[in-house]
Amino acid sequence: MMISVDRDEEGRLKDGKNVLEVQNVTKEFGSLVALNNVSIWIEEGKITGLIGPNGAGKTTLFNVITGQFRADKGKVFFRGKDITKLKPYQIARRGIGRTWQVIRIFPNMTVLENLMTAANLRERNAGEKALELLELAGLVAEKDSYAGELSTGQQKFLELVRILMFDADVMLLDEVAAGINPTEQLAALELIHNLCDQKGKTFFIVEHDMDVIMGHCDKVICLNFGEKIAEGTPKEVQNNEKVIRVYFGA
Amino acid sequence: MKKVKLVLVLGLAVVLVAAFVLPGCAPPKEEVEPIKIGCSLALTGKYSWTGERYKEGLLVWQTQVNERGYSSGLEWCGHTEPGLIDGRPVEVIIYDDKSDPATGVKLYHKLITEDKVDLCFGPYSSAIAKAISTVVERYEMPTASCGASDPGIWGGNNLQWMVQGMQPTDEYFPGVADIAAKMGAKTAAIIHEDTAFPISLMNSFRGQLEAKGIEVVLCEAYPKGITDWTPILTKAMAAKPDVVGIGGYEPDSIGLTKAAQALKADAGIFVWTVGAGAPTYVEAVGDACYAMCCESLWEGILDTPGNEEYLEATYRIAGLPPEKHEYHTTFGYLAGQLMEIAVKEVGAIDKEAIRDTLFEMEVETVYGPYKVLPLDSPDSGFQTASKGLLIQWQPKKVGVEYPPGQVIIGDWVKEVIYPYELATAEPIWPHPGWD
Amino acid sequence: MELLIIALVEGILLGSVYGLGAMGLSLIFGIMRIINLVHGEFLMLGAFTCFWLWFLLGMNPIGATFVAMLVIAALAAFLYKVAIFRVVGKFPLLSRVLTFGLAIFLWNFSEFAFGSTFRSVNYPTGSIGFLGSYLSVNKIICFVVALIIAGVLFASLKWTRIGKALRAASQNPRVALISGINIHRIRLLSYAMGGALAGIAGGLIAIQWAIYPSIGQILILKCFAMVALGGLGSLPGALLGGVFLGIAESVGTMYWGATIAGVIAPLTVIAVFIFRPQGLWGVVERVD
Amino acid sequence: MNKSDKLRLAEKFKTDKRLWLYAIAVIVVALLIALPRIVSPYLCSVVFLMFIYIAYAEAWNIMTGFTGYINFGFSVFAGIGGYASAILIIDHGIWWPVGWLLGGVFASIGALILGSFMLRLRGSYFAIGMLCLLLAAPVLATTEYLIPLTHGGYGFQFVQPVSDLTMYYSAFFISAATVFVAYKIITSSFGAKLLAIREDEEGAGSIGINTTKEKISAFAISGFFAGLAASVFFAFQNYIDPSSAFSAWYNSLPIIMVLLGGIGTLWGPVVGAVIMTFVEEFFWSVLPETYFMACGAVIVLLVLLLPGGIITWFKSRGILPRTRAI
Repeated sequence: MMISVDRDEEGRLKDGKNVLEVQNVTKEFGSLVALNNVSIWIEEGKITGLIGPNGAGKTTLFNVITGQFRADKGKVFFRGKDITKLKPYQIARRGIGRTWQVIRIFPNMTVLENLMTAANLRERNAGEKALELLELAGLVAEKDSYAGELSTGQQKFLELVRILMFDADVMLLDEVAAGINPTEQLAALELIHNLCDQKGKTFFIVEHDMDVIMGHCDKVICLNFGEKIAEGTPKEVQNNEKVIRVYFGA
Repeated sequence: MKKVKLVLVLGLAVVLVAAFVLPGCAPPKEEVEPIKIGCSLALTGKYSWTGERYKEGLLVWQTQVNERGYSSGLEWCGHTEPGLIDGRPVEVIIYDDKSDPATGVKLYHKLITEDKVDLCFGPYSSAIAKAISTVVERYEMPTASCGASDPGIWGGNNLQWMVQGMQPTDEYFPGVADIAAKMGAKTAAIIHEDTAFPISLMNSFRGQLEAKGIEVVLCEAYPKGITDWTPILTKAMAAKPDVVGIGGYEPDSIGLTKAAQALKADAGIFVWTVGAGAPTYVEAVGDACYAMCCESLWEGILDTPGNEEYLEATYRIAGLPPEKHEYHTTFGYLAGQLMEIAVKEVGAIDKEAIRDTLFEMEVETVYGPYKVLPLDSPDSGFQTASKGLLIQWQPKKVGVEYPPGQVIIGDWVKEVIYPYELATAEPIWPHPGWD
Repeated sequence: MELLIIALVEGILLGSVYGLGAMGLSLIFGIMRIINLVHGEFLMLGAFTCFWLWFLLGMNPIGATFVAMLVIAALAAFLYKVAIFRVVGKFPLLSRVLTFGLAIFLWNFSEFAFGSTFRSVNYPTGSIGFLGSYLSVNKIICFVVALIIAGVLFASLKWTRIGKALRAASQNPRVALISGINIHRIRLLSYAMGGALAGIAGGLIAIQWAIYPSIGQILILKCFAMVALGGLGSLPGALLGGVFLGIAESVGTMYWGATIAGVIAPLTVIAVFIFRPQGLWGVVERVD
Repeated sequence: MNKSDKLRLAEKFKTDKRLWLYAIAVIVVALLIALPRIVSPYLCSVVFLMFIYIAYAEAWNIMTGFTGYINFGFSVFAGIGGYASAILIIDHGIWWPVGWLLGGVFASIGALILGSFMLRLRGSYFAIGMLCLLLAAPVLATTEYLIPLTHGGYGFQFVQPVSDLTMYYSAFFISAATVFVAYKIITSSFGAKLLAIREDEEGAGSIGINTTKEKISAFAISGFFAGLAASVFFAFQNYIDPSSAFSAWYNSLPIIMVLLGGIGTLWGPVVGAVIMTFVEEFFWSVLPETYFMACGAVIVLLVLLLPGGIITWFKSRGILPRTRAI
């Protein structure tokens, strides 16, 4: 499945058809090497999972991709264009949205206002679009509540649909299923699948819950101490020796 | 919904019409009501110390007039029954403008339109007087301004309603240039605060010095709110001036004197403005006040009509002992007296006539002579008669009987050294050193 | 050249007293993360306490300065207990406006109680010759007092238990809380200590310059400049910032004039903030 | 209008509380327009200052309330506006409405320039930096380079060719315009973006908000209205010098008002300005010697008892709707 005609020897799509490519990125904080020569590629319309123990550099990788941190070495390409040196808002406007490990909605604003923050200024019917998205997230009834008053799950949904507000194509989700109840978890995953299948959105998710990763991702990448140790289908990764060693200490 | 809007618009119309039709009902006037004279003073904020003195003077004047019908030295004005004229007492309405020009403007609106004062006194400090001059002009209110010395307020503005009672800044350092030239001084240094009054003061001082052939080797401004004066004085003293002129306010004179003492600054004469004439100055710097000169606009020892009586009255009414007297108090008293003379001359509260009198009269008050430029002059209202004095703190001489108006703080006596005909002592030149 | 050396020495003498006041502000900021706008009034009240003790009781001004320290420390502790603690750690504007209101109150209370007259402690001690000019012995005494106080403060912060707790709280309030330090006591203590430093600096100011109720408004802005130069929350930084400001004012006045010297401080602060936000000597830490 | 119409109207008023609000608003506006004919010029000048305060407070709120950047240097922009308009109108003979407008424009440009480097600072750094700017401004105005323009510390006395009535209506119009613009901002996605910056600047960047651009725009808008209101204010004062242009008191006043009314709300600054105007008037006439002190005490009590401001308190009690616009 991985090998086909228009792929190079490492298995990545040729001719810049990968929607997102990270090439040989290194990021250091003083003496700590958070990312060491990491290269990954994300295919359009797929769900890619990112796993690894705590401190493996998952969030740092997200931060490098979305411009919060600037890579010390290496480059990030989005649809074949170099976005390494862009500012976070420029990257977001190109179509990469993200959520955070700690929910970062705006608690003292209403749900609707939260969505409006992400609206394009020139967009005429931003309000209608926001309502549509709220419907998608099942939050229409809460549109005038302060976001800080929502349940954790609702806040996660809000954060997710907020990215859709500016039509992001690639969504980087940091622990989307953490801290919410199983029902909400299912709903969230269903939403992700729907977006993926129907609207062709690309997802890149950090997740600790192996069931989520194994059951829903098309491809999984495993990081450890800032290095990529495995990559492939969930099954391949699951059976990878290095991954097993990292996770089970064997 | 359209009808709702219609109703609202109609409502608006009704309210508007009602508002315009309803006349501002004025209460019926009582027959014997006091003559109201209004002013705003800096009772809080940065000029509050002087504002308080001005207020004292006004209150002393008011009390005297209400008690016996005339104030010290103005018996010749007649009307010796209590009250200003027609047995009507004076009520001075004083508001606090927080040393803020905008508040001053607001308050003069209030005084004129709401309290319906008959006449006005000027505020303290040139900045606020500049701001309110437009208001009194617009409402055509005769105003005696005795707290603003900046000539710029009158110069070229052809004011029609406000007169200057006190000396303009040109009169602030009288005779320094003259004395210095006599003593053979060659150079002078000027340090001043960068605000309206010190700037205009120092400009005229500079002119006086240059006219006498004394070279100004350094003229330096310092911003408001400076705390340490040693550097600026070190710089000034490095130019080795014979005359050191310093323009600023009260705290500056203390700080600069202390700095001069610390540096053992050596010059022929030190001249200060505003602060150094005050009793508190001597208390704060002690013996360092020796031979320090300061401008003075009025002294208790002057031979003006009613001066002695005025000193007694201030002691009785405001509790200010004669030996601690301060000319800022006399500002207020002067304002009162000018109005008193004008009103009694006219014999009625006729604003235009009072204004004409204020601009035309040529009189002697407790404060000294008074005359302003006439209405048709471009600088109308500008004071021309009143002259300034120069004082110097000198050691108290043993066995000398000082007149009651002489200010004596501890071992230090405030002596007038200029003009020569009024001098009570010879100037000390050069500065005797700091030991 | 001689003029430059004189200016430098004058600047250091001046800056030490400035720095003492700024250290209090920095201490309070470091531990409570509030901008203590009432600090200027602490300085002013310290100055007046010193003045009244000298004027009414004939006390030695240097001794009176230490009494002023205690008085202002007590006042600060009182204010903390009554009001300040309620806004610590809240939206920063609240503490700003609260301390601003307190400052207006104290300032106008002093104006009401003492009158707006300018005063000064008359404590002449002569001058000593220095490079053809003179230095005031008074200033040298004040400098020595400031150094002793700063020394005692630094030593106690370094070696005593409570000092260590203070430093810990300053570096990271949350961690300090976890490690069992009573953060409220620490805050109370730091606020009182800030007041004490302001009180003593105020006393030294009363000896050197003229004082009046609104002087606090001028002094606090200078304190800001110093604290900013030294890095927010850093005590040695505040002292050095004070010395830097003193030198800048004194050298600037001699070479470019007092007006230019007046803008050196604020513009330096802005430049420092933009290019070196941790201050010139500051401890590297994020402050939000 | 027939009977049933009236009935419906009555019902409408009963059910729709907002209609009452509109009715009250209309009456208040009508009263304010008619005021110069009803009351003494003094009261008018108080109300005039109230309009200026409203504009100041709302302008400050646009900057600080919406974006969370605490602007302690508000007077800098007011001063620039005041100076620019006075110099243009008096020294260069520009027609006064244009002069006032240019006062606003200059203040706005000043805000743009200062903002573009000051807004790199965050939190307390920004606050102290702005305070230092305020400290530097009056001194800069008296340096020899600027004296030909500003007339230096000597001050600048002028009479603008404007009647009190014109000034009153201009101030009314300006305050109304400021509130209207604030309303437009807060109900637009631009406003939402500003609030997002206040809530979480980094998070705002990650959803495509160009935070630098948005906050500098807010700064410039705030500066424009500050300068515009200041132009009229200094026309009223007839005099400008560095210490009154960059006054510390008029710098603090908007802050107190906004905090009193409710920071980050639309009507908070208006409510705060109205209340402060009359509190000031009241204390001033009742306690002439100590009213400044009383003002200080009131501020302290407000922070301790009503930390969110009046509007926020009403909102939390459910008396006012929670939507941003009210």
